Amino acid sequence: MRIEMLYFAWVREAVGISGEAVTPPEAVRNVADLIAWLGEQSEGHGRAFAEPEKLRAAIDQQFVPLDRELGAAREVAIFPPVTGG
Amino acid sequence: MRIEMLYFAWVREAVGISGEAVTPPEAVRNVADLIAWLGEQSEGHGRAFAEPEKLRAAIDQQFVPLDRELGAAREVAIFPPVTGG
Amino acid sequence: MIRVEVGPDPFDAATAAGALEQGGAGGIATFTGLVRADGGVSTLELEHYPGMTERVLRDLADEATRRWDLSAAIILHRVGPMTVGERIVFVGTAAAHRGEAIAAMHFLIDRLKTDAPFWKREHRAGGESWIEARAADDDAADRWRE
Amino acid sequence: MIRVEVGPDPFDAATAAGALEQGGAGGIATFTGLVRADGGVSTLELEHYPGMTERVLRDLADEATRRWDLSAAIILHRVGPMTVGERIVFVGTAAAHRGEAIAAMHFLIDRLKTDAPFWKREHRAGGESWIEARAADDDAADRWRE
Repeated sequence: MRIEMLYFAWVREAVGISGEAVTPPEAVRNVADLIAWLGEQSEGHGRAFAEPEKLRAAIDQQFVPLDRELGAAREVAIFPPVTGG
Repeated sequence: MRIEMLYFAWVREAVGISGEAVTPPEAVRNVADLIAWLGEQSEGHGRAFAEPEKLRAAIDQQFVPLDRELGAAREVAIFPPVTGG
Repeated sequence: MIRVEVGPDPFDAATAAGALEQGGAGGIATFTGLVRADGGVSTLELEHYPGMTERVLRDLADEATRRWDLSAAIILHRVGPMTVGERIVFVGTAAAHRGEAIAAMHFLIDRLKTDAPFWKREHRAGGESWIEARAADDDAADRWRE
Repeated sequence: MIRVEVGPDPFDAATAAGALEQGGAGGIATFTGLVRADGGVSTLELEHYPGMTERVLRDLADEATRRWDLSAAIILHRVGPMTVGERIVFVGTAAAHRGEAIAAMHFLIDRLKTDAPFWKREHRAGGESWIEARAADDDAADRWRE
């Protein structure tokens, strides 16, 4: 399954890119699995995804908890807790 | 004791003047007494002060309940409940 | 910075809001009250108790700056006749954080409604009438009594 | 009337407040957030999630107009770099009565803080750092969950 990843704030800086298309293996079922798998992709990915408890996610532009199944997700964003306003 | 009376809103309109100096008799101890006494001074006063429960008062520019003693009051204002803002 | 003004001339809410923004605050909260065309109202007339009004409003602004960490508070209130759509009142506060600015602004407009000696009269096609005080305003103001 | 704008250009809070005043409402409540010179901050940088941000803000404005009797709601949020004293966010509401306008404005800014995908980075003489989310903001937003 092909997923468009988006990274924001320090996650984006650690990974070194603002987004990428990935095709994770079948075993990657939910967002936490995806984060663990992404962490193995490069040194930058490793730094960005080392502490999942500091990360938040959105599937197709809706916030989701990290245990949410990816299902038919097309766009997944990983980022720190938001700080707008 | 000489008191500067001030009237506002429909109280002013009923009395027909915005203020007057009065010297009520000794028996007039508190604001309610003053209102009752004022009500006897003219037909307009009678209309203005007929229903004390619809009136509010200030002594020397501080809101007071109608049972407040006049004490050394110099300026007493009688008016309907306020409706600003 | 505390500023209280009561007068017959139209006031500019944007200028007041701009003044609040100049003090280095992180948050500005404002409320502006306007004349509504409520059931055919054409003109609103505001009477007040000169001297007492200004003192009450200044006392409220002082109380607000004691209760919340404000860098500024502005209260502007118009008196005399005004037409539909015109501004009656402006209350604005500035603080480091939004919670303080919003609470203080809310306090000021709620308490102004019950504590400041203003009286409103509506002019309609059918005649004119003094507006009656609302119990809901007393309840709103009571929430802020300590 | 609902208006939501997110962009890199400075926005004019006075123009937005003026638009809110045009709809015949009796009360306008606004909140403006500004860049504070907090502990030597020189520049603030706002990053966001284009597309999702606008949708979330519009959903919040829709929810506000369902929960309160509003005639208008405006949310403006700047992104990109900005300097001390500049406006980051404006939230304004218009309603017949002040209670509705103020509650809706408060709801919008509290929920924007936790629901909209924005991230702030501070630039200081000593370097730059991403601002951490505050538990107090979560608590403030939770008050509005139904």
